[in-house]
Amino acid sequence: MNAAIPLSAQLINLFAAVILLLAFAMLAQRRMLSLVNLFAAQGFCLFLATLTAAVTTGQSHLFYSAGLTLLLKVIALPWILYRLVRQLNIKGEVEALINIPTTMLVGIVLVMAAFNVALPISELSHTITRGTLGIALAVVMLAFLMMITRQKAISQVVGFLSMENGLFLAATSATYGMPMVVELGIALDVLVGMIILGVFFFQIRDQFDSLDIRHMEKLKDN
Amino acid sequence: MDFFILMLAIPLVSGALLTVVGERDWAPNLNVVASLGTFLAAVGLTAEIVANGPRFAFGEQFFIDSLNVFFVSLTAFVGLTTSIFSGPYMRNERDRGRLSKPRLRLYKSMYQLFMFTMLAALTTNNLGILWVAMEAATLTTVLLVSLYRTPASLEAAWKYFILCGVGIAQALFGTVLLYFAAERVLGAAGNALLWTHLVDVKAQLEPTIMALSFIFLLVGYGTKVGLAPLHNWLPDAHAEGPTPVSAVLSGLLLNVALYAILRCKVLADGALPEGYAGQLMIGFGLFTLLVAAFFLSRQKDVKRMFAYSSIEHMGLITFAFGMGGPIANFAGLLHMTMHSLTKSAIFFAVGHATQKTDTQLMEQIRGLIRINPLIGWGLMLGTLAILGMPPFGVFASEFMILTHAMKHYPWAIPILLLALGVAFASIFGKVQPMVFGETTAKRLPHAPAITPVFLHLGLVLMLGLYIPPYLTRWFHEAARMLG
Amino acid sequence: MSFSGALAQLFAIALALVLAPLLSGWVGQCRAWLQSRTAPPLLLPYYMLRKLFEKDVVLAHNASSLFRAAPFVIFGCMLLACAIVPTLSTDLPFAPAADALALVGIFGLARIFIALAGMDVGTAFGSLGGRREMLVGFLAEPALLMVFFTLAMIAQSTSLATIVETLAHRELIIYPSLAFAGVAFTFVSLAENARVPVDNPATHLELTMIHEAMILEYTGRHLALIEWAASLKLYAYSCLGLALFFPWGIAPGDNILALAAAIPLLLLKLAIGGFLLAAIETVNAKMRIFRAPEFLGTAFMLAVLGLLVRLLLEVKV
Amino acid sequence: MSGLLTLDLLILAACAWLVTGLLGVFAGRATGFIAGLLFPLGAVIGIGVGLLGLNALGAPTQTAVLAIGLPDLPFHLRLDNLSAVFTLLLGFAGAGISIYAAGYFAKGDTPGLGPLCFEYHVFLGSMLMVLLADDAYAFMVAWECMALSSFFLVTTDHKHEEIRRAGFLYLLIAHIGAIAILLSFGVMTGGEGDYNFAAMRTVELTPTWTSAAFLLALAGFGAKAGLVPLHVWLPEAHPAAPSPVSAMMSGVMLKTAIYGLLRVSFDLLHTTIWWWGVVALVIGLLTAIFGVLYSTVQSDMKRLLAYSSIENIGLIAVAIGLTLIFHAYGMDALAALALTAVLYHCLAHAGFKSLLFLCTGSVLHATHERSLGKLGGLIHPMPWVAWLALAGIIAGAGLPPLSGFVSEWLLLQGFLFSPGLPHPWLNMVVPVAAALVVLVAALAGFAMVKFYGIIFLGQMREPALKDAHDAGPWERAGLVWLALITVLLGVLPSTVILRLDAATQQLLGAGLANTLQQQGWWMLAPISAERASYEPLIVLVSIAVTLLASRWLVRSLFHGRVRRSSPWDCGYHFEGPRAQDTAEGFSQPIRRIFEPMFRMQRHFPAARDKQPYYSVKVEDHFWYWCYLPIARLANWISAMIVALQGGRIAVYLMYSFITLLLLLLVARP
Repeated sequence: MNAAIPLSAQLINLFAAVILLLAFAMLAQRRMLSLVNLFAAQGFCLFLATLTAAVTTGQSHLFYSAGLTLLLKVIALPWILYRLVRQLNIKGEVEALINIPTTMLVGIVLVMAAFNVALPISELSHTITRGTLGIALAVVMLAFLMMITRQKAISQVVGFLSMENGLFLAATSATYGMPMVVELGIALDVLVGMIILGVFFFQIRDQFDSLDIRHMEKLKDN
Repeated sequence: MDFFILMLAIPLVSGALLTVVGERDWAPNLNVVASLGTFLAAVGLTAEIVANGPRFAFGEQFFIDSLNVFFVSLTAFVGLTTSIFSGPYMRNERDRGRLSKPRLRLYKSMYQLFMFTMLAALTTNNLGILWVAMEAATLTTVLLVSLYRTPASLEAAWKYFILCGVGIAQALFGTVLLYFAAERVLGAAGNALLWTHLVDVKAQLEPTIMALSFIFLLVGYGTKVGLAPLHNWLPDAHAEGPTPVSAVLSGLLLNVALYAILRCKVLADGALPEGYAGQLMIGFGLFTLLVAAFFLSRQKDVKRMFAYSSIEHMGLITFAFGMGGPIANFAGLLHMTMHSLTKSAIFFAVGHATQKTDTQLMEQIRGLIRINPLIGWGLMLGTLAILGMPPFGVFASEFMILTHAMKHYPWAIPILLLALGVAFASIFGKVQPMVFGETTAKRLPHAPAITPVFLHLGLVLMLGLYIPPYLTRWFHEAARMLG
Repeated sequence: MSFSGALAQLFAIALALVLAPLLSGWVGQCRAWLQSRTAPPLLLPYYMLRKLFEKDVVLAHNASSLFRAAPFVIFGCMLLACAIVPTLSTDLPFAPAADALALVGIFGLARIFIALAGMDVGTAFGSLGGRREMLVGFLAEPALLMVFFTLAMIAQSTSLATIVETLAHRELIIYPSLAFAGVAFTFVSLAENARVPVDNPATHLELTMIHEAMILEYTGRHLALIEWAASLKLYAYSCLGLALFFPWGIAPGDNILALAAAIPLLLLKLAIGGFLLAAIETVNAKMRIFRAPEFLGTAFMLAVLGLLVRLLLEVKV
Repeated sequence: MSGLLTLDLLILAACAWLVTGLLGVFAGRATGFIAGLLFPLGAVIGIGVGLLGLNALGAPTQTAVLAIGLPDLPFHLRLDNLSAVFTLLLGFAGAGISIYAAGYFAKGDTPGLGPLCFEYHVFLGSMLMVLLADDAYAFMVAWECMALSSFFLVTTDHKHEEIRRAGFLYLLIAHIGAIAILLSFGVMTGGEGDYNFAAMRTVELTPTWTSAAFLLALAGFGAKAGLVPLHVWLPEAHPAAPSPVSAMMSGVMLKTAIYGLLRVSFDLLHTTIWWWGVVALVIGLLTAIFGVLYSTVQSDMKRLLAYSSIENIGLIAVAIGLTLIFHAYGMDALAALALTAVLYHCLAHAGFKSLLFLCTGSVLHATHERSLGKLGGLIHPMPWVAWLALAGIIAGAGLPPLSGFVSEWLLLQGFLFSPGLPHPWLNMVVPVAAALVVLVAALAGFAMVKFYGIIFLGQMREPALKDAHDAGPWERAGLVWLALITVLLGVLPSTVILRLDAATQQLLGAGLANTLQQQGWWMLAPISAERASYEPLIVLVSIAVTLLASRWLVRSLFHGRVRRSSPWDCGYHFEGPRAQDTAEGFSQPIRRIFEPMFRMQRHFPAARDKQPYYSVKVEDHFWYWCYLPIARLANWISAMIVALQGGRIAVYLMYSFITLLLLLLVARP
């Protein structure tokens, strides 16, 4: 590693670390509303990281990207989620399939694995944010883990969105963002997907009287 | 007017239009007309490409060459026949009270949008847009799968959404890594995700990154293809959605996802050591084939069974492309074509059969040949075709795949043999009593659309015995492009 | 085809027709002597044949055309067999018509017809006989063929004439394989000719009969032909055994003198053979039908042993 | 032939068959048209095909390329002497069966005659294409078309569950066999995907690969031919099909598998390894013994014949094995002898087995009964069928002077020379195999006597049999045609073998013609007259002459009086038809002697049973030893694998996750 890391890089690394921390927090969090809050916070950190990168490099599309992140991940999606949680009246505990300490342990192993996988690549990166690629991968993995361990449909969705955050972080950290047209497309997809999911939740609750995915284990072959 | 723009515009516009007027009595006809228009535009585009060679559109964002124009025309064709089939099918569903008018509207508009996303995914030159289109295709089909709003269909749609969403997120990570690798060579300009540019510099791409990227892309798009053990969404979605949707999912969406993998494989092959990507695909292909074959023997639901059959064939095709080389690639492309045509024909026949008997459980479907000989024969011949019986075309490709594998990958032969044998026994053993024997079924108010079934089977039969030279040239060129 | 060949052939056929019943009569006489009974006349079979020919045919209502045709076919087969076996001379015009394998086939053809005829009327005994006859047949045929194989390997030929010629006019070499083959052949002959211990030609005891069960419904000329055919079969087998294992004296070719000398020698050999047959039948008891496989299995084993001995000891590799 | 080659005419004939079939589809329910016109038309084409095959024997090889097929691989066709032999067989046997079918289907009790006519003629056409194909793809397409069309023919009467099951089993094994054949071609493929046979002939392979190709071909073609242990479909499918179809399958289709095996072993693979012959010999022997034993214990007349077909295929495989052994040691004159036996037995079996199956068809039509236990005495109402069937069973039992004996005789002659083999133990063991061949032949006699005696002779076991009627004119014509083939093949072996010589010359470079030409046409002496000879015509004529002469003599010297009365039956009170042997009773000695070979379930009546009954059910060991364990294993594996789809989305996600992790951590380059 370089002896003198520029401030901006330090900042980005810091935000990335916070994102990772938040990912862990989400993994451990039992309450639905707090989960949404944490998700919003993660989005905000992502926004800050992107913004820092944009300011540092002066690339215009990174500003757009940061704006998009702010709009979508910090404002729109959490808002939709809040409304859903309220309207669907999902209270209290989020039950995990595996108990939380175990999940955390697995999470730590995953982070190590992710760093290990990303290490040879990070060394090839010439951007100031290369170290964060490993963190991004770790965030993706942790979100994946969260989706596996959670039982409520809505927390799975939050996991899914958190995974998107990880991906955005990867895009930003490794390459200073994807081409604009792609980023717009991705954002649109995520938004539409979220809306569809919202509709879905209501239908699921109508049919199953619950958003617990344990009710959705009827289709099987054995 | 430009055929390409026309081809993309028709489904987009008609999709929007059908959102408004989709419940009218003539809406199915509009659906067919739009699909016909798309198909004609695709034919025009194909003729243009065959005559003039590859071309770009919208700057360099879209690129049509002999590889994807072949998928485009196939997609448009199956889209057309499926829309023909879905007319009477959906009327029957409405009369049976399974679908309300808004749902019919939703169905038709989503159908057209789905066609649009697939055509966009096939023609785009930008791997990012490819990802976006694939995700959009997932979203539209999620709505189609959950059309009946029954608990089962919601469950299937939910699983489909989550699994494919996660899968496709991994593909996005792969795309990011690919961009990362490309940017080092092509610079940060917007063309670092353009396939045409990437393919020029594929040998210079950093192998470490490309390996990671290909793994993510393979797992990501592979989920969509239905490679085991990522396939779990597929049988549920096929079984619970309306049958026309099953037909296009099996016949088209899987192809498009595989197409995405193929495009990425070309890049990975350039950057990575000899055969690495191929070996991954061979591994996935064989595993998928084997797993799907054994799944087949336990099925009770007819659509579910044919969904597993699709998985099996995707495994075989992946295996073929994994082997690589002109013969195997050719065989893979041919098999994709044959599988699309045959499997959609089967779903058409199955759709009518399930409507007539009012069940999807195979043990309750008996004597189709007495209910309606054409449906019965259609299902029987389609099944035999999909099982690789000559003179149908599926056999032609299986012939090439197997003989090629015997020569170059003899260790894979026992697996192939086992899987094909088990699949044959499972599927045929279940279809035969459905088609033959005695029955207790009733007549339906709307006469089934049998034409698409026999149109597809006729094509498959013809391609088994005679592949026109221009088609051959085209296949060869596409196979050569895949390396 | 030489003149003497044709002559020998005609003579052989005539001799067979005449001698066959005599041989049966002779065996019957010897048996009676050995069993301390008063012997029937030597010519009894001829009287029987004449009596039967003169009697009316009484057909069962259910008898079919096959039933009526079978005796003639069987008679034809047996006569052909007698014409093929080199009794007096090896230069027979009929000899090339069938070699040892085809001879087995001709016996098989007769067997099928008699078994079918037995089943034709549809009585309990008829089908019982047919089934048992086929049982004996499928056990005996492989053994017989193995015997022929051993001999054929010695002579490098399956043609009976060549085999006999080789065996009769060779230097005296002791072939151990021949001993095995000879014993096997004897076993097979006993079974094939419905003799004790496999069958008893003189009984109509329901549970034991084979040959007689099949021909129960035959009367008159049909029965006569069948009886005649049976004695022809015995004659053919006897001559075959004599020709293969005691071939001395059979005329080598177109030699009328030798032919003339062969006749008394043949008579002598037949007389001794018939006596031995009677002796065997006297000292043995009829065995249960399901011991027959063991009996014939032994014959088969002996024949195979003969073959192996031939291959192991006598062939120079 | 000036303008058109024989091959072109044969292609036209195949097309003509196809068109005939299509006409049948469009004719739909017009039974009279289909049965009275289309089937006879098919028969005429069949005779044409047979004549063309005859004409092509000894003629130079002809090739053609069609405009259809795979890209870069249009259908290559080739007519050489080997295909000509089987073309001949197909044409002549097919013609007889078609003539018969014209009468058989005219009665209009067959469901779906239109499709049946189509399938039947496609079946014929595809068999012809199998014989003519000269590249792997064309061969496989024709091969599977044959399997498919015959499958539909087998399931003509698909109302019955067991018929559907039979069809399923048939198609399954046929398909697996086809894959094996395909893989065999895959091994032989030259270079980069050169699938035509001409290229395969020139490919040099290592011994391992050559053997792999041979074994795959043996398995593949064996599955079609019915070699143990892949025979299980045969006794199910043949009885299920309408009789003309059973005849076609047994008489002709099984021979295409023999053709394929010969094509691969002697033509495409230009080297031969001696142990291939041993493998074929041993499998052939097992098949023959198994087939004949099971054939003797059957109670269903068509199953009996089906097992008998297995036996005959076993004998043919034995002969092929012998040919391979001789050929591998360069003893080509003897190899030619054994190969002649193969070809001859194919022809002979085609004739007599078709004849017998058609006879069962007539019996079935007349009585609606397949079970031997309910037949009997049919020679009275059905003299034509009965007498023609007699020719069939004599040939089937391998007895002179009919066709079956000639090939058996040739085969045994071949065995007789096996001690000359330059291999220490082969030359001892192989002759012993000859004894087993004879055992098989003798047991075949048992089976044939049972078949004939129980169906046609004795008293009628059911009163309804009195109303049975004899075969109609079309059926009779077909039966007479096939019986004629059987007799001619039986009495004119030398003439036929001189024709077949071209094929053995082509495959082995040796033949029997030179020796045969030195002798009279009536005489068959493959090596020399001193060594072995057989003159069936003399046998036939002398038996016939004796028969007529003795009849004439007896009648002129004595009298021809006949009285009718009740049977004597050893003085017992005459019992009814139930006193006769049943089908099961007749084969009791076999069951007893060969008890370990059968899987039997018997029920014996107890002393106090109110309604005592005896039953015996004989089943195939192979089901329990080979097939059921495989089925159970597959079931078990699928039960394991199905657990993958447990319904829980979290688990599904975990699969995806683990796959990804594994690939990332383990599978990186």
